[in-house]
Amino acid sequence: MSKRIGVYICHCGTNIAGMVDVKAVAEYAATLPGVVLGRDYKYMCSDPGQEWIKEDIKDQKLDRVVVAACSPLLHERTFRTAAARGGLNQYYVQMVNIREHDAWVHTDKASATEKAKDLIRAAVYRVALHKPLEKKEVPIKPGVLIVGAGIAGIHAALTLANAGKKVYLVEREPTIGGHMAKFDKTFPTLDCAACILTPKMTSVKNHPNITMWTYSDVTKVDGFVGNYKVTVRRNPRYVIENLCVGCSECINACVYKEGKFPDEFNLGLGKRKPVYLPFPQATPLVALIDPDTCIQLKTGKCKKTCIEACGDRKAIDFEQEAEIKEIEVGTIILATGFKIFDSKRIPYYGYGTYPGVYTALEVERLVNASGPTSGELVMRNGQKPKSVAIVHCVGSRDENTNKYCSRVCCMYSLKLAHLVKERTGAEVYNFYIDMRTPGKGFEEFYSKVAGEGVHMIRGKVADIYPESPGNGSARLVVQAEDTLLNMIRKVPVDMVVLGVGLEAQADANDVRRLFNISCSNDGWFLERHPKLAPVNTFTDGIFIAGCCQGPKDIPDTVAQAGAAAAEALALIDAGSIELEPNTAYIVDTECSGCKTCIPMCPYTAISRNDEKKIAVINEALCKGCGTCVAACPSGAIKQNLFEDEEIFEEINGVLAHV
Amino acid sequence: MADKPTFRDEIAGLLHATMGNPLDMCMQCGTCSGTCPVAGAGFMDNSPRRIIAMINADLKQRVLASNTYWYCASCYHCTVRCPRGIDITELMYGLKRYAIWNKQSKEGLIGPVFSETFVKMIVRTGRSYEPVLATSYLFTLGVPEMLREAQTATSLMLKGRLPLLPARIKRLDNFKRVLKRIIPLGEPEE
Amino acid sequence: MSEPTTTFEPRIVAFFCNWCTYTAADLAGVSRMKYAPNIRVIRLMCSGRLDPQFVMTAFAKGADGVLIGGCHPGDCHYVEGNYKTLRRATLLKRMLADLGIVDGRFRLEWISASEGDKVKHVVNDMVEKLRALGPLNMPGKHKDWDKEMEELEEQLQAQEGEACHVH
Amino acid sequence: MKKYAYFPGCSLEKMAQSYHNSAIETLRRLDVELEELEDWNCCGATAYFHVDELLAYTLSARNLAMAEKQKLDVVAPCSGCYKNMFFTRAHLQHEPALADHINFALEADDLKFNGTSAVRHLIEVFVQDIGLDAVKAKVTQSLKGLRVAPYYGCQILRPRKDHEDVEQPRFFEDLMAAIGATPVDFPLKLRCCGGALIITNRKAALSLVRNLLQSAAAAKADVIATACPLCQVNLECYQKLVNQEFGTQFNLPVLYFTQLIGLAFGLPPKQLGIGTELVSAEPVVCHARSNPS
Amino acid sequence: MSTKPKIGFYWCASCGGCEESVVDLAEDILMVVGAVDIVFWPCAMDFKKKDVEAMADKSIVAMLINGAIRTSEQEEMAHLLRRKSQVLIAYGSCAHTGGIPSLANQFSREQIMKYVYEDAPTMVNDQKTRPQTHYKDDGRETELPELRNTVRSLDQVVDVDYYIPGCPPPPKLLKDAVVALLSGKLPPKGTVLAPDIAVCQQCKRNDTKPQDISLTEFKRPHQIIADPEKCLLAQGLVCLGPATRGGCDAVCINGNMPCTGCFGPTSRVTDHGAKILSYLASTAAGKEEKEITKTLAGVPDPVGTFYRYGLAKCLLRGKIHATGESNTR
Repeated sequence: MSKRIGVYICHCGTNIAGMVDVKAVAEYAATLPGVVLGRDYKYMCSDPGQEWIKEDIKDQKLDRVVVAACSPLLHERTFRTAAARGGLNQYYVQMVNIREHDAWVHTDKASATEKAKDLIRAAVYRVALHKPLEKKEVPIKPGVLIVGAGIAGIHAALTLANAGKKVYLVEREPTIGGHMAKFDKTFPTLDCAACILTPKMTSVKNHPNITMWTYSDVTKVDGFVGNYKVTVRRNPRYVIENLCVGCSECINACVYKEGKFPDEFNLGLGKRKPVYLPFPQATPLVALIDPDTCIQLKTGKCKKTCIEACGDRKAIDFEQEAEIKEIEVGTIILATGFKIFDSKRIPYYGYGTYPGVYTALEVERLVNASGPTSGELVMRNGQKPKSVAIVHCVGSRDENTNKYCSRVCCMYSLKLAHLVKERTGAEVYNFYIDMRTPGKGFEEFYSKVAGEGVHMIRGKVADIYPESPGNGSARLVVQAEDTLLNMIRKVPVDMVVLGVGLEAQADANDVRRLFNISCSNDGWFLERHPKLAPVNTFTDGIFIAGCCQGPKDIPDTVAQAGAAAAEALALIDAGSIELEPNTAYIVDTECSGCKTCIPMCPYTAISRNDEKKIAVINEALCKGCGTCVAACPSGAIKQNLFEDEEIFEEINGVLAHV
Repeated sequence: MADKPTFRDEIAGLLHATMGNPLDMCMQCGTCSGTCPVAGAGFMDNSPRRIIAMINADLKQRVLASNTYWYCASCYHCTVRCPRGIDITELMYGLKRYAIWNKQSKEGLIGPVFSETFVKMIVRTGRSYEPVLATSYLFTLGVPEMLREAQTATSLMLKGRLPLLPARIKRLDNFKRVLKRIIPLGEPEE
Repeated sequence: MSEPTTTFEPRIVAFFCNWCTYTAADLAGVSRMKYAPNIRVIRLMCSGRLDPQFVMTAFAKGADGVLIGGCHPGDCHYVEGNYKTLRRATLLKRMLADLGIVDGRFRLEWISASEGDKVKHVVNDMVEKLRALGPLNMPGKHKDWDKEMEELEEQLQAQEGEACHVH
Repeated sequence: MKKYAYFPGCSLEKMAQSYHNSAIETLRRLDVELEELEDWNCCGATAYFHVDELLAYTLSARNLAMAEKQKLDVVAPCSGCYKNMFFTRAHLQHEPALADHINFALEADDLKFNGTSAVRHLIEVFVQDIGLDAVKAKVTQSLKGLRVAPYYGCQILRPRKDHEDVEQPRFFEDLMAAIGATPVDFPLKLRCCGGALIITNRKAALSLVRNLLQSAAAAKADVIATACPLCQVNLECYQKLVNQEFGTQFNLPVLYFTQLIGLAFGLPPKQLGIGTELVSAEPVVCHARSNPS
Repeated sequence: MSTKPKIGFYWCASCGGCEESVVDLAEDILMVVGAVDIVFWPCAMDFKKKDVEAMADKSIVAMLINGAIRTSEQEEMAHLLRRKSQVLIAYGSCAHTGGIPSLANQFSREQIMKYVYEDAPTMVNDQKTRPQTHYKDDGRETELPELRNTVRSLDQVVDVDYYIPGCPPPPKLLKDAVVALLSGKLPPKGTVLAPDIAVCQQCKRNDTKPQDISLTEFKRPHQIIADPEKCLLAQGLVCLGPATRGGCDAVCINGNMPCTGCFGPTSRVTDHGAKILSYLASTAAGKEEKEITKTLAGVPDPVGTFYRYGLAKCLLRGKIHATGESNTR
């Protein structure tokens, strides 16, 4: 049946008309098959322009519309709505980009006009085949799941909760707080981490809209944007959470009189008992029992003095078992953080071999008032260091470990330099490759620390070895080329601090698969767009915040957490999300069930129906890339708006006059 | 890009072993120098890092005039530790080769002489023979050193650890023909 | 075929992915970069949608060159569509060469949304190379190939004619 | 009985004959036969590469080609030879054009390189091919209590060959432990002995040797074990010079790991070439005798 | 004179397998012969061109032509038979899509002539004599057909009503076609008389194909002993089943050989080879050009593999020869 197509050419003031002979183009367009009118107008996107389309659809019985103007990325929606207001299905509209792709980039009016004609011809051929389509609407469930309760997770949770949204905050450690809770002071302002973090932790605990599950793992995620079904396993802590008040009686009463086992929170620098509280401000302030070290749990033969001590509270329950929770949420924020680089991977830095070598995080604990030494900087041998070397870029900017810069090490190394000097008055040497202080107040902080007499040596540390082998001296020689003095420096020090870089969590890849998002080669979660969608992922409704996306400092992390929360809010308050209909679909009677398409889909939207022995596409998961369409060997998969025939016709169109 | 190859291109492209050695990736961190036992002991007039910097700055003459590459013991420690994946040891080979070919080594170094003596010997016999090698450096030693060297030599001799006659391979003629096919010009002299 | 190649204006059909290369082309426009007018862009959501049939059609219908533009490896908006494109393009290049469509007529480029200038350079460069290669003109070639059938067809029509007269 | 093509290398002819003998003898006990490469030539050492890389490759390629003729993997006791042959093979396999060029030359000695023979270092043969248990089984005179500083040197491990750990290897320690000795913690075990610098830059080389001796002495080692003739010569023959140069009193025997294994196997020291050292190895020998097992 | 519908068979550039397949009808052929008058079948019975010319136009109800069109004579016969028949059926891959003969479109006629009559190792021809279209000696004169520059499918020469695919077509398809013909229940013109769904649907091994195939190596049938139960593609063999029209009951795969695509594409696919390429490359592993190239090296001859039965129907129709070589190939 013959079509009634209307073609509209926009002058865009002189933007287009200046380089394209719009009149000629309009006249030409009118001669094309199925075209009943070709018009040109100053500004098609203006109200009169849109009105015109609307009227023509009614009066001229147009059943297809082609608008040649600017980029569809700019005004496609505008003209679709215009057509819709005229009573036409909005997908009967095709836009032609004769501004960005033509008028603006060419200098010869004749050929620019030719090009416009070609492009319009293609659009006319194409639009004739267009089918009426409807946008899919998916409702958004109001609940939000936040995975990881470091500063990122905490901030996002509070933002959402304060906006009145229901939040499930899941943390695998026994306490929330993450790495930040381990830090002493924070650069560049030197305010103490605990002082700014613990209040937030408490309000998370007390917030009516937040369900906080610590010592728990997400084990299963089903569904799609707006409708995620999530399974969470709450691991047994053998202490009943709502009965325990964190009084520590059980801990004092434990048959172990002294702490005997390396205490995780202090990175093994201190000792704990089988029953313990991670740290004084732990949230929730609930003891837990470590099944690997508790006599009762290991052998069942213990006096169970803890139970006596707990008395009527009856908070201790050796029978406790893992609890499975199932929740439904509309959006998810991943804030799973990072792990520090394992210094043992650089043997010649002697970590684990020489007791005088520490990681930066260990030193954070050592200088921390609530740390194993109550904030006194003493080494494993009980002495205060008189000289300390701080090694930058440990496990960063190195082909042999991690190629990237970890962003925070220079700053925290300067911070530690300051703290060490402040606490011990020791000589401090910072060995750096490049001093990277890009941030508000960072460079100032650098000068401040330099001003305190910290030695800055520009050179990557090449070797660390005992000063005089054999004779038991604990002193270490730090060897590097001072690239500014250009001489080899061999600096003897009591203590070496390794400025370890940040790495993606060891299980980042499992988490990635669990939530069906993607990772960069280094294991950092991949944002949808590095600039324009930094907290979105390729999976709608799943957002990322903090170091799981890449190394960053606290201010950036908090900012990102806020952004992620806002993105989630936007979806929730919209109540529903519209999905472009450009999804792929399968014609059952044409599918041979060859399964070629299944691995094509990055969103696992395609699966196999085993009775029918054919492939099926879950439209809600399909993002409309069309990769499966191109792959389908028998042409059984098609894509709305990008049907093979439509594209073939477009090709014909641009070449027709050859 | 430049039509005339830079010194860096020349060096990086000189050996099969270092094709595409990423010298331009160097970030001047000094790991190589810090690792190098010889530089560490203060024998090199320019640290390996500086050599790379000079190469990247196209300071050909200053590079060739330096003793650094002749003092490389080829222990490859810098190579395995370089954070930018530069094969520094092979780079040093490249420089040695370049210097020999262009006869541009620093005065009074034993390295070049030794290398050539060594090679000539191999070409002549197919095997190496310590006493001949000695000639390449003995004369450079001071009298006391010369004596010590003599002592070491004699004691080795007494222990039967110094060969009295140079070893030769059996199919020496074939061997020489083989070598000639690699460098047809210039008879390896008898 | 006989026209001097100096005046020859190659015709390039381009398939750009919506998220990177098409946007880059928009950027080139917004920043008023100038490049050769020989290219006609067809928008796909992802370079992974590119069915090699499109390329064959373009050539068969008279394109002198075909350009594919996608996101850089690792940056694909659809995670890894561009890897699939790379796989198909790699094999397609080889097959086209075997069919006498020389390298340079078919080209795959990774152009991110920020690389407007790259669009410009690639297009200009490709136009130059195609000018050197001369026209492909498949439709013309196919016509030439079928000339050999005309003689016979004319004969037959003649006979038809007579046949009609007889009856 | 396992068989290898054996490339002694120039120094084992005389300077390091003891390494040669002890290798042959100990391996025989482990029924491994070393079939000397007929008419092998010098591997080019370090000097060769920078004079002419192609010639250097040709030298090693010739040896490899001969090994291929014997249809055997080739084993080199010298780390330098090992490294040269290993990488010659690697480069030639990786660059067919280069291989063709070299093969054109080898025709003149009707040889052809195909890359079929793998290149092994003598110590790999003990540690990987034979295996520690097999070695342990042959021990008759445990070196119990003998403190050995296992000296890896450079070119066994560097540059990276396969994916082995180039920063903290353990196999030498394990091998020494297998014959009952006590491997000491020897921080400089991977550091350089100066190599050919002993000739071209005597001062530098001696200072490196000094560091090594110091480190070993500090670790209270009775003996340094080496797996390379050049290392052995530098550490041992020049020990006296080190003492003269730096006024030190080192008197630290330096033996080839094969000699120590030989002692543990109860072989007569003479057979292992012990007695040709400039620093007497007598203490080690006595120690070995002192505790029969 | 019988009133049974008249039917004819003719072969052009083909191997004869199609003719065989007619005989493969076995006893069913009696049904056919009983139902129709075979008025033209040079391969089986003695007919001459003039017999056909003598017939009235459109007097043959159905004409089945197999073989590609390679020579002027075949072209002429095609036109003649078209004129004489009501329904013209392209029978078998060669007539349908050009078949193996059309692989010749990779070479110019000159290249072929030169090879066959001069360079071929088995050729002794010092005078470099070439076949002539006219031959004359004392009074006697002969006309020989001319070899065309291009090999064509039947429908590239004359108007075709239906297609029966396959190399050769399975008897079942022929039988169904004849039945349809006799009962007058014919689908729309231009239809390929076989199911419009790919081979995998009929393949017994369908279930054994893993869902996420990513091949790092393509093997060729002689390189492995294929597991007779398992999907051949999963075993690294280039099996074109997914991209090829079904109707063959996957005979080759049941014979433990991969599908080579003789039925041509489904109706939804314009260029069989390009589609095969797309599907095959999609199953290849690798993210860098190097490894991808390495993987795909297992397909040594893309054109020969993807257009084995249909280079004539490739959108490019054959190899384009560099300007300089005569472009009338």
